[in-house]
Amino acid sequence: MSERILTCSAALAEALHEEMRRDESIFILGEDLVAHGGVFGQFKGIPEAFPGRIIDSPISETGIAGCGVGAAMTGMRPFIDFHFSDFLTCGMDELCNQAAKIRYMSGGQVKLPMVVWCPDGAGLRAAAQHSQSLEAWFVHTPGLKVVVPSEPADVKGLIKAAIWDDNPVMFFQHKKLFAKEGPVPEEEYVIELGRAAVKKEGRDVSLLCYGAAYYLCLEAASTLREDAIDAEIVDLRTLKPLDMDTVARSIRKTHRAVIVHEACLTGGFGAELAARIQDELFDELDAPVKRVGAKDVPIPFSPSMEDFVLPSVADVLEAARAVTYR
Amino acid sequence: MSERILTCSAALAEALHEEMRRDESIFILGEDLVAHGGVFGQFKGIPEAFPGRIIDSPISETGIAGCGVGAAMTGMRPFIDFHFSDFLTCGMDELCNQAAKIRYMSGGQVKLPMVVWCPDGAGLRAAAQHSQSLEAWFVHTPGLKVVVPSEPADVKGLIKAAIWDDNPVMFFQHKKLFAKEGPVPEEEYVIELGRAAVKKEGRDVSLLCYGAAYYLCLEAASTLREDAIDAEIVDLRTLKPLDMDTVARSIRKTHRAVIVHEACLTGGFGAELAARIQDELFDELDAPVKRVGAKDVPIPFSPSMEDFVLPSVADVLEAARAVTYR
Amino acid sequence: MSSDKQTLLEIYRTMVTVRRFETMAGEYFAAGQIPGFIHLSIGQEGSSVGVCSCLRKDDYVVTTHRGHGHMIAKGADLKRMTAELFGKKTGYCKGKGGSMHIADFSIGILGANGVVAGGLPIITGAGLSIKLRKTDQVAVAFFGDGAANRGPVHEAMNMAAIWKLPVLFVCENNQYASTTPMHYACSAGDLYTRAAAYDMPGEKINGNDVLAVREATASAVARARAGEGPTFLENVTYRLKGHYEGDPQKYRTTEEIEIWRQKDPIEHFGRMLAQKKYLTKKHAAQIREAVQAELSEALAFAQNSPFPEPGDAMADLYSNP
Amino acid sequence: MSSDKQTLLEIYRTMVTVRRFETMAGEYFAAGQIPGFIHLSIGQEGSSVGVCSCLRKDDYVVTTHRGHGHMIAKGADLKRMTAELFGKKTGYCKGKGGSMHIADFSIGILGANGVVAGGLPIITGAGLSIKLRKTDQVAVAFFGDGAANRGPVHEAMNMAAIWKLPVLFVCENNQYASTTPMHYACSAGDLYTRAAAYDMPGEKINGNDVLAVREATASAVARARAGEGPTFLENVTYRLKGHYEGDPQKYRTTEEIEIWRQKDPIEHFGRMLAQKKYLTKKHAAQIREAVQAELSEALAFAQNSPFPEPGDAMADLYSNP
Ligand SMILES: Cc1ncc(C[n+]2csc(CCOP(=O)(O)OP(=O)(O)O)c2C)c(N)n1
Ligand SMILES: Cc1ncc(C[n+]2csc(CCOP(=O)(O)OP(=O)(O)O)c2C)c(N)n1
Ligand SMILES: [Mg+2]
Ligand SMILES: [Mg+2]
Repeated sequence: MSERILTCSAALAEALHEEMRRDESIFILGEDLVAHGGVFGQFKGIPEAFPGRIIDSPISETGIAGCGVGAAMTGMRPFIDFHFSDFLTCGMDELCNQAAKIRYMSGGQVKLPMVVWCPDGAGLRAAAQHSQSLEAWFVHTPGLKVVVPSEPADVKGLIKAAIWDDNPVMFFQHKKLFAKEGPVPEEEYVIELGRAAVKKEGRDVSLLCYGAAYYLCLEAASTLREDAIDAEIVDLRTLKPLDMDTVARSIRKTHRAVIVHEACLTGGFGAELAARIQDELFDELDAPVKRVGAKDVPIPFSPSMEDFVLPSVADVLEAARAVTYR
Repeated sequence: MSERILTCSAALAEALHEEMRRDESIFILGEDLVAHGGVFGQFKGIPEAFPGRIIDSPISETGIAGCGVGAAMTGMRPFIDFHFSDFLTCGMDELCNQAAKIRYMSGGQVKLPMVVWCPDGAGLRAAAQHSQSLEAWFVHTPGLKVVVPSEPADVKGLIKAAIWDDNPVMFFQHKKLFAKEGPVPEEEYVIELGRAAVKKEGRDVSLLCYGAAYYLCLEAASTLREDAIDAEIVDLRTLKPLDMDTVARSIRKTHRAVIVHEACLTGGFGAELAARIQDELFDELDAPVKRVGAKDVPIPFSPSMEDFVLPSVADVLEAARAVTYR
Repeated sequence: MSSDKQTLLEIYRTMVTVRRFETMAGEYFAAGQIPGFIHLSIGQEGSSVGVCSCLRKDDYVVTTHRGHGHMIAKGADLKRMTAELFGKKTGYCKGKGGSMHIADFSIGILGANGVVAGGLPIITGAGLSIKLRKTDQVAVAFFGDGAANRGPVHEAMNMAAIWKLPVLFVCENNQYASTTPMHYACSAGDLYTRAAAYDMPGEKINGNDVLAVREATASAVARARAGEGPTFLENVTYRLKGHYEGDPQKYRTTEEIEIWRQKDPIEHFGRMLAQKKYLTKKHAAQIREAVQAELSEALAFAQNSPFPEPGDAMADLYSNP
Repeated sequence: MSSDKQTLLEIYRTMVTVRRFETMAGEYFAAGQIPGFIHLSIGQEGSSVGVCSCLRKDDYVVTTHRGHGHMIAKGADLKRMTAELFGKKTGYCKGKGGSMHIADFSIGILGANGVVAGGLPIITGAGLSIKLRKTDQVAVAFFGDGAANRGPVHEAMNMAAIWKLPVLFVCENNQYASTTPMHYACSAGDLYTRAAAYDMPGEKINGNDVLAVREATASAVARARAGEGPTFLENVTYRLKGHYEGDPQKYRTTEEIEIWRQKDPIEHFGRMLAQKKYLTKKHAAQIREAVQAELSEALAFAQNSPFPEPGDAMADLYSNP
């Protein structure tokens, strides 16, 4: 396959261009999208190419989320832009009590093909209300799917799967990764939801990660090599459905696991994954499953404190060493 | 200490009577409280004893939660009644972006003494939007405390601690337990937040539970005795802060743990607890930590399906046997 | 909008059907055959039937926890409704939803809702969908006087207004939200005036006069289909039963209930039909009997239907897993 | 409410302070010394200063992401404000909050808010608290034209209205919510009319006329203190800078900005004071210099202050753990 280098933003925009051209029922709804092509430039060219199909909303997250539900149930494929994932708090009822449950409550009468697209994550000195990683809430909500890509190629392939999925999909992209570049195939492709990717093979420890944490693991893995620790990196990509097979295969090989995410540690997705691993692979483990995540405080504003709170490469190294030297 | 038998409702009402008499700054705000003393009779006698201090609100969960925040920051001790915990979705911003973060974001300038009181849980054939157990969301939100009592005496002691705590406390009471009876001391007492209770001593397996799941464990423990399995029951009571010491002490004795809660399994509090146990007590464990929770679907209406989805005594038995026969 | 004899008799019959259905539901709830809790709309048939009499099958409706009347008036199948209330596998939702979550997407009912006002942002989304798909459907939200105080109602109304969506916001002001009098929770005394904030027409209607409701709805529907945007209708009515079956109702007097019983929408309409000589006593009795027969059939269907298998609970969550 | 020379000059000076503070913040943001992002209120000083000139120290205020002006007008310390913007340990929030979360509870500022309209339910709670504690404080919420479209605003207004709480809802209609023109998101064209839904007085005011704002605020405050309930004020104004520093502003023309520049609230008020012979050119220059000196001091304080230790991040979450 031939490839070129794209940013995560460009990968998203390209996927949207391709699919919106393909299907009239896809439209984008959110705040402040048209004038600047989205706050992160993620919808570049879409307002010009698809006038009327990218719609500016008033500041009404509840209404926006609900509109997605209503449109999805009546023949459209809404793509809901949530501006900042922190404001999911304003649409929780529509997402968790309505979108997630309506199909089930109706006995399967209806489909809800709906993407809830959320820029998330910290590191921009944006403080506590503009920096969260909230994916764990939605993993704990039956009826939703949850996707958190890291590399541009994943963004493109996974957003297509999300758009074509007939269920509500929470799709989180880290704000600091929008400008991240990476190779993206020229050809058409879709990455099925529920498939993790082994992005680096290794024998000594499995680094299980998603989203921005992937890059921490990448850096950690190269340092670990100097310690003669051969780390395998599994980028989970989708948290629900979860590709437990790939995780298990990796752990059966390495017998050691470190889970890394940016969300705060307590009650984060790492808890679920660690709980499953120790249950399903108890006899395979040579060491406890370690978790690396943000410290359990809101994200502070001042750079030194923010950096301290967020998980670092050093944290990953420490965890990996702890489980491998054991 | 002398005791009498009270229901969970009566224990709550009694605590409120005592503390509202003690302190003028405590008031109750929520929907439909005055006419019937609360939907579950939980505020019996309060409207008469404290006129003007139990306030009926319009149907405005967002506003109610926000009022709690504003009142807590300006010298009051609001007790917010959330009607059904399912509607926490309508106050998520006020709870998770405001109440949980304001003190921290302000550099510790202010206290937020606020109880968010939520009837939760299933079993009443009330279907998907009136049956949830959502405590895990709040455990994953730094800045909140989370309490889930089981027995009437715990309700009384813990609600007092929650009322006097200077932080926002999420307090969940299971709807099916309101009529549950149990001994409650006559004397004044408070149960500190962050103290689990070993409610039954045992040597073979630790059943770690909270809320309604405590009663499942109680029943399971007596059946297990017939199998010559001596189960210890640890009622966690507060999930944040978590009494990891008591948990660890139990596991160092039994070397086996089963976590039981009513919330759906994936991403539930059991995930966090299992992850911590396997990490902190890896060498103590003779078997994987097992989790018992509801199946990962919304709560269905029809009785046979609801019962199937909810965790049962049989599930606890199966898990306990799995870890002890290992 | 025709108002010929046959149409009016049809409307009457539907009102009687709603009333009888609710009465039956109350009885079987009391007898312990309907699990959970139910909220009956007895007394509010003028609103539910009046509004739905103006709608097409392909128009959308979101309803509420008090939604049986809207369902029936929109053309729902009584058998599947009854079966759902009973928690049976043959019910609309295969027993997964119950009274508070009945839906029939084949006739445009996007669902009852256990969350007060939960349907309103959804109906705006349905309206937006109509506009994007360029059909001439309309989307109707029923909600209560209590629901009107929730923020999502306002977001939904504002969005429908600025995009001129074909939406009807039908507020059924039945004087109470559970135990809370409408006048306690709304200082303006009227709810329809809330529409003005969004430059949306708002009208207050005697919700117990089915023809008044029908007339107001018809013009709102016409405006909507013509692309002229949303309308707010406040149908003033009264629930003659408790908030839920079993409600101790300490918040109101029997005298008050009696006053409203005198304004019963079905009796009112029946008298009018009799005056017009459209309806004789005998014919009215025949209608009641026919309805009763239909309901008996529905009841038998529900009672004879199997409960779901426990394991059925695992189906119907995801369209594709 | 006095309007003597000294009071008016005080008001003028405060407006100049806000303007200069914002200008300085913009410069140091551009120079990379202020982390994150900031939203300046240049052009809106008539509203912030006019409103706060009527408040006591013990009155409450919630402000927004565009809150520097409200803070300063309410009497905040410039040093601690500047230090907070710079992320310093000596800042109001010890560097934990930054521009979007500055608070000073000692002067009743319950906080800026990164969530649009996040402060409104909170201010109603503060109003309820005042009523329960039986003091004569008032509680004031500032919010934007964009914020007015969020549901929580309506819940907060309705609750304040039915309980007759001493609250002022001050909507600063600066014509835009980020890239979105007010007229796109509000079909009625006015926002103050939204108050009528709750039987709350609402008034539209030239927000660039500080005395008009002051007058309207004074009567609203008097009503509030007298127990007569909340008031809605729509202060029509304009933000002369981008939504945030760095905003490409494709959504408006430079001509439009120029028109509003002509209506600059500070120049407008300065001319009025000059006409009254309260302010000479020389005095105005003195004021600017004095303000500048104060700001230089604040700046030096901020720049010379230490950053927090990384580990300070772990403090201040719980009052008692
Ligand atoms: C968001 C939410 N809050 C509270 C409730 C509990 N509740 C159910 S019905 C009801 C009263 C609704 O009143 P109204 O909207 O007037 O409808 P009515 O019952 O009168 O038809 C309440 C408070 C709920 N279901 N959802
Ligand atoms: C709930 C929420 N939605 C969206 C945003 C992003 N946002 C920040 S400021 C803003 C515009 C606010 O407009 P307005 O209320 O008019 O205030 P102004 O910026 O004009 O002062 C938006 C959309 C946010 N911070 N919070
Ligand atoms: Mg009502
Ligand atoms: Mg604005």
